[in-house]
Amino acid sequence: MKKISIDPITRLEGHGKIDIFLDDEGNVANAYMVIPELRGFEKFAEGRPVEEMPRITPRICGVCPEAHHMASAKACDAVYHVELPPTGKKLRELLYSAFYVADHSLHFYVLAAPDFVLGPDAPPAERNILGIVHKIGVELGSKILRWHALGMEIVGMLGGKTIHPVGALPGGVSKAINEEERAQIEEWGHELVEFGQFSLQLFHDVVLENQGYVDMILSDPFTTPMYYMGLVDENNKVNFYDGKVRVVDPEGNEFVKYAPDEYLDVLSERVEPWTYLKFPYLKEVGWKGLVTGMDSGVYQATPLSRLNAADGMATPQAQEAYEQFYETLGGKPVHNTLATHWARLVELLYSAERIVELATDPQITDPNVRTIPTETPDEGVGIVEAPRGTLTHHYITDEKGIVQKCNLIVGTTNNYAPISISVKKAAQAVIKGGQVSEGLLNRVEMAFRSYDPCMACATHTLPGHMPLEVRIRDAEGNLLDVLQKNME
Amino acid sequence: MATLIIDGQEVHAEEGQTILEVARENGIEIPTLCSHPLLEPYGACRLCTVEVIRRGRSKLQTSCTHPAWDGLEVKTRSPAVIEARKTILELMLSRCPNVPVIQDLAREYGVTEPPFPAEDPDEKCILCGLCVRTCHELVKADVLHFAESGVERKVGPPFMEKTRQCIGCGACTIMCPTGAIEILLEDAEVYKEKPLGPTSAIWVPSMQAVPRVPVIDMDACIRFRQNDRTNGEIVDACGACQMLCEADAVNFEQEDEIIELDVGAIVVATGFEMWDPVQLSQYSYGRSPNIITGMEFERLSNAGGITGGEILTAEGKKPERVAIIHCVGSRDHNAHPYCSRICCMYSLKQAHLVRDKTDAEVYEFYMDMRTFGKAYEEFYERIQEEDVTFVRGRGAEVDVLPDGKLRVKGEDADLGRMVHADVDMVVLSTAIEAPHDADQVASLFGLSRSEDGFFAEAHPKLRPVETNTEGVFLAGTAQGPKDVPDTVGHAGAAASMTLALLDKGEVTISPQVAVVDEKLCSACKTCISLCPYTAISFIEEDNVARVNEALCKGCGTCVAACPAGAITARHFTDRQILAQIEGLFRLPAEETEAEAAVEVSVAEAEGVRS
Amino acid sequence: MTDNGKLKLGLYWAASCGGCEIAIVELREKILDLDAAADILFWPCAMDFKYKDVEAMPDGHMDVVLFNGAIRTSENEEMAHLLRKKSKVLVAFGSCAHEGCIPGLANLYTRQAVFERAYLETPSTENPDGILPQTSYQVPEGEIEIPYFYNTVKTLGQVEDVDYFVPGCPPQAPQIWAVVEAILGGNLPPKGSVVGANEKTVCDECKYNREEKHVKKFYRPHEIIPEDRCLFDQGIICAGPATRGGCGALCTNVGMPCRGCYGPAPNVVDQGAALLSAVASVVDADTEDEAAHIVGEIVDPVGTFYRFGLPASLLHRTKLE
Amino acid sequence: MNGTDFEPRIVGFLCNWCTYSAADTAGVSRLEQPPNVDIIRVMCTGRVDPVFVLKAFREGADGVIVSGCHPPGDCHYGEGNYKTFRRMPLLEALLQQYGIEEERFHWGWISGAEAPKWAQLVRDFTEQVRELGPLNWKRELESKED
Repeated sequence: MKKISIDPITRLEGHGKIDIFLDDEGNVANAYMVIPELRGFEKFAEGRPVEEMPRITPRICGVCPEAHHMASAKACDAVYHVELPPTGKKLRELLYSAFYVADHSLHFYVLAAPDFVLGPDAPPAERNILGIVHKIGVELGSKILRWHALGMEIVGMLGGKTIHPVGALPGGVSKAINEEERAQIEEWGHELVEFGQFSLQLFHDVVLENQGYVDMILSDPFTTPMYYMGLVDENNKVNFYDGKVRVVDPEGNEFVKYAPDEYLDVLSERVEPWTYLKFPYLKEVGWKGLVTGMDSGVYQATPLSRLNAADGMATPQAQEAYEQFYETLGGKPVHNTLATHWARLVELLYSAERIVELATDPQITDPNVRTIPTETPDEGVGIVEAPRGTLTHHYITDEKGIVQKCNLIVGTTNNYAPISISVKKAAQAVIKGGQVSEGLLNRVEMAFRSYDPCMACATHTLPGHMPLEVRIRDAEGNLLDVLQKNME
Repeated sequence: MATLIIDGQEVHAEEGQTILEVARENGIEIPTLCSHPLLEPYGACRLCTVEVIRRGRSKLQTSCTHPAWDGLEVKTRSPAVIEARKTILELMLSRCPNVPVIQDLAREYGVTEPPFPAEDPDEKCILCGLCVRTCHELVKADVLHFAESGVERKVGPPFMEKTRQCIGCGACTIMCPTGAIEILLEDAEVYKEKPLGPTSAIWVPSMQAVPRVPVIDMDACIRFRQNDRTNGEIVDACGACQMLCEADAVNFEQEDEIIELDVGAIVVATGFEMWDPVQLSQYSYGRSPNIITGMEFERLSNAGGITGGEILTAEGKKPERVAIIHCVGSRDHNAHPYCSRICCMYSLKQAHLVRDKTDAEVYEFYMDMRTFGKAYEEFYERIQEEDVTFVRGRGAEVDVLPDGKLRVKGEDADLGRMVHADVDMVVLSTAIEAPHDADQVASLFGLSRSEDGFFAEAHPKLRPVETNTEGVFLAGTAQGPKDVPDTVGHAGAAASMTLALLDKGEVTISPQVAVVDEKLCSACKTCISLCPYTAISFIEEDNVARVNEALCKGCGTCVAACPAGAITARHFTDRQILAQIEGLFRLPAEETEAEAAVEVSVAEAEGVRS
Repeated sequence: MTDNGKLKLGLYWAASCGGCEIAIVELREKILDLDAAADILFWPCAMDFKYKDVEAMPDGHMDVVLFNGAIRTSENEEMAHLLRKKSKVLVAFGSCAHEGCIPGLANLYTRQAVFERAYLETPSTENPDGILPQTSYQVPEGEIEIPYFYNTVKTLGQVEDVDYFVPGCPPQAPQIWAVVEAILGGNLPPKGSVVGANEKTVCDECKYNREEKHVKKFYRPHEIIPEDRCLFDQGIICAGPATRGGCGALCTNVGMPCRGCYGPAPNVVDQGAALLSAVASVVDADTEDEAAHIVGEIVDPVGTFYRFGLPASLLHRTKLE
Repeated sequence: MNGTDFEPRIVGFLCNWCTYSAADTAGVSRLEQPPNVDIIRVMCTGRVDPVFVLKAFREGADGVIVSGCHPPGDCHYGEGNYKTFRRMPLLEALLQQYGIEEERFHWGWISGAEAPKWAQLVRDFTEQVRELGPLNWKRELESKED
């Protein structure tokens, strides 16, 4: 029996390692995606004033702090039973849409694109955002950086800080916007719509035009049917900020649709001794281990699953892209993991369009953006759709609004099981007879990179690292060979 | 200026003077009952009748009403005059046979028996109307009037009934020549004479005081009472004292006033208060007028007191036995634990006074005789020789016996048994204590007070007149019980400290002040409102807070509050204090004997000061 | 410097949320200048370099390592020691490495309490057998190790010798760039200094007008809609006065009180104590009862005054039994 | 370590004008008091920055005393002690959240005239802390932090 550790898994926000065990023939016996940390936000949230949670929980993840900020603020609204002024709600969604543009572009260009633009086998030293810039040229590169920046600018304008914003609190937001700011946002919004289209075009040119990639996307190792989760509005269109959570089964039929405060009826989490991260699953279907399909409660919550779980997009251009997406990949639901990148870009376009919609809403400059809570606080659940999956915050407070209990089911956590499964499939596909190469291992990484897993989020952990090496041992555990991941 | 002749003597008169006035000025006696210098002449009693000769024609006239014209000749004792007065007195005596004044006068004029039988032998009023004029002109109460006419004529309030108009000032009783009016002490607010207190509305609190200035008791004074009663309608009632004062020193407008002074130093000499012996019921103070405090005894034996310095009991008799009890309220854990330091000596002096002014036996109940001052012990010995009986032991209790005598009980430590003495007068040598409002004075001047309640000096041995507040000094009993010599010495010291301070013309401030590091001050303005001395001001142009070192007293409150760590307390910096704490724990834990610990904290503290 | 004269730079995250990494991305177009000026030898978040490469480096090989994240596990600490060895200048980058940050609030509890909450109590957890993660576990195919989870979150400075501290959660881009320029220009302050921040506090950068403070009642942020003046003056607890400036007062800019992520002012030993003292000092009460009542309304003192600095505070954590 | 052989280490922050002089008088008057309290003199309790108290506990104190002049009026600086009674209750709440028993922290007023009261406080507080046993923050941190 041999063990391979891929660690650190790079270009993922947060931290994980993969232990691959080879049998005597050198084929993959099993692969474990190990999350080596935990932070215990759920514990130290206890005793904190609940209105501070929107400022505390973003530190779960600096990549998607806005998601935690919003989920937390919504949970606070529920705790205080307070109704937001319409403009307060719209400003939150505006901030959130801007964040989506920034975050999706970040993931696509900084984390995912190197695998496609530069190729999985490109030298590691170049396989990064800077490499991309070098390849596509500084001018275009800085243009992309600017687009990403615009999203962040809007977040900063509304939330104070671009990373870990502070503007949302129980009952609304702290700051209204004036006409000048509105106009600025609208202008940028149009630019970002253009960016969305550009990115889809880029994906089309670089990936879909490249048969090798298309084959890889459609290949079996990267195809895993399972349950799909996503937040939808009253018309079952994709929504990130508000609505109900919809789950469809591997055949695409609605399995359940639940309101935030019903999440405990639908979800359970599984603890394994070899990792700090828990595995959520659909209670009703049950935990059958790390397997997928109709009978396994394993589901995913990703851009792909959101598209699968919805009936379409709420904005025209995104709707077009949505339809083209399913045309190309042969109808709903799509099970191809790598298609998630494409789905992400469809969402990016939607978010950009949504920015323009909200920026042109006549109510958006209304100064009334906050309701002072008057009800006695007790319990509340807040759900938003984080870029990396459905995000649930659940607080129970005393009558002074001090958190007594806190439960969090965080974006990537939803995808822990699918990621593990994808990783195992990929490993089994690419590692044969103990033959391991850096390129192969990078393909294994690609299997989960498409989920854009954010382990910072997932484990509410603070990541760390172990030596990366592939240790090949015999059945007695004697070291036969040591391979470095990035061998030249 | 008129010139006239009275009884053959040439006299001069001012314009508007009456013959009576001129005669009196020149020592010529003319009897009268109804005239009073404060009131208009009225000529009611007619006793002042004289013979007035003008242009050769002679006439009998009342001298109190007749102007002293130029060229008049007046005879005050001519046969005609004597005859007239005799007749008048016969009639008076017939009306008021039992009034001493009238009896004396009548006798003088040879009238021994009233010619007519008296209708009412108790009649005293001669209807002179002096009271009516007093009530009208002076008191302005207009209570008394003449009623009826002819033989029925009489004086009294309207319908002879009680009236609220009467303020019970008693002026009429004082004026009435025949004592015909008496005041009935019902609900009228009569001015009651205090046992050892003032005897009239204007009085001299201390006859030996220099200057010996009288004061007006506004609650008793007719003028002020009328003013209050009528809400200022009658403002000029009475004023007798003013009219009579030749120095024209009486000023009814005088009032307390607040005077503001800018000073460079303050001497607090607020003195002491006598402790009230009512608080210890065993001494029965207040249950008999003959149980008095040392202070009251002083008043009693004061030449200016109501007894003119005679030592008398409330019954007005010389006491036969007097007891003096020491340490009443002093050296007593039910009152003041401290020694009042003056009682022993004044008790001895009072014993001496009693022996000197009466031949009463004196019993001194004392615990210890504290005769610490110069020549005090000698005085003590002298008193012992004046065969005063000294009982060593606290006077435990005073009982008021049914016959009004007083029984003092106490333990005689020398005999080792309880003793008692029945006496006519008990003098309680009561404690002195800090004034009741000492706390307000303390916070006003930032003084602290010692356990006994008196103000605390900066150092019990080395700085006895200074306080912890710069420029504020203590003098006398404000700092603690003292006798006169000590007080004078203490006050002298305070005065010279003050002069030393003022003379320098500048003050040395302590170096323990707060300073703002303006590089770090971020204008949060947290400190501004914290300074009790408003030493921190915010400098808008530089956008920083700044400490005025002359005003800063170095308490360090702002330092502890400054969230930016921008304020430092010189000589008490955070670094120094944190270093002290670390220093404490650098010691091996077992070495926590007092010495070690103290050494360290002292050493560290020294480090801080140097 | 490398032979091409470029600075040899390493970026690493220990126990952090990743925000500091994104903050680097927030350099935006400047990241290209950074690329031009420095060779990034190690940046797990964005680049495929491995621990092995670091281990292979000669000691002091990297000119500068920007280390973000706190020390939560044995593994974090190992990395701290390794990177100290391999770098000439080790920089504690961001609030976590600087003073422990919000995850440091875990120091209010113990490892045991955290585990029980996360793996046993939480209502969505289905764990009848009471399974807890093991640092070493035998799966059928072999052994899997995960790092040891400490009782206490520590700062980088508490486990390694640190040259410079860059505060902020996260450090703001202009400040990061200022630090980078300082590094490139080689004009760095004395060792142990805080860089990329101001001497003055947040108030100095805050847009609001401040007056003398007399607070009769403290409000929690959601309880009132503040007027357009100093929030602290209005009774909303704001850490601005006790917090190093440099962030640009971004939170108060949108009407939310500062929570202190830039850490204590230069001369302040303990940020929480300084803030507590200031807050209590301006209470407008002249009797003990009134004062006790007013400050009694303040909930969660530790969580409020040490929101970002509990591990770096004098006491580090709550009492351990 | 049990009550008998455990000698508490207590740090007292005393105001110069009231409690420090009371402690001075207590010493001069030879009033009986255990040697467990180490005194640090400050001009006014208003100078007592909460950080001093935290530092004392951090360095190993088993108990801390802050004592000054009686409010109102006694304070040499008028209202220095007002700041103390505004700060200390909040500090008390903080310490309790840290898990430091309230019996380990005493703050109050002893005037210069109350030397016996000081001696009594030292006796009582020392016993009270002895009952609780050692706190010894520094050692606990080093030994149990991991």
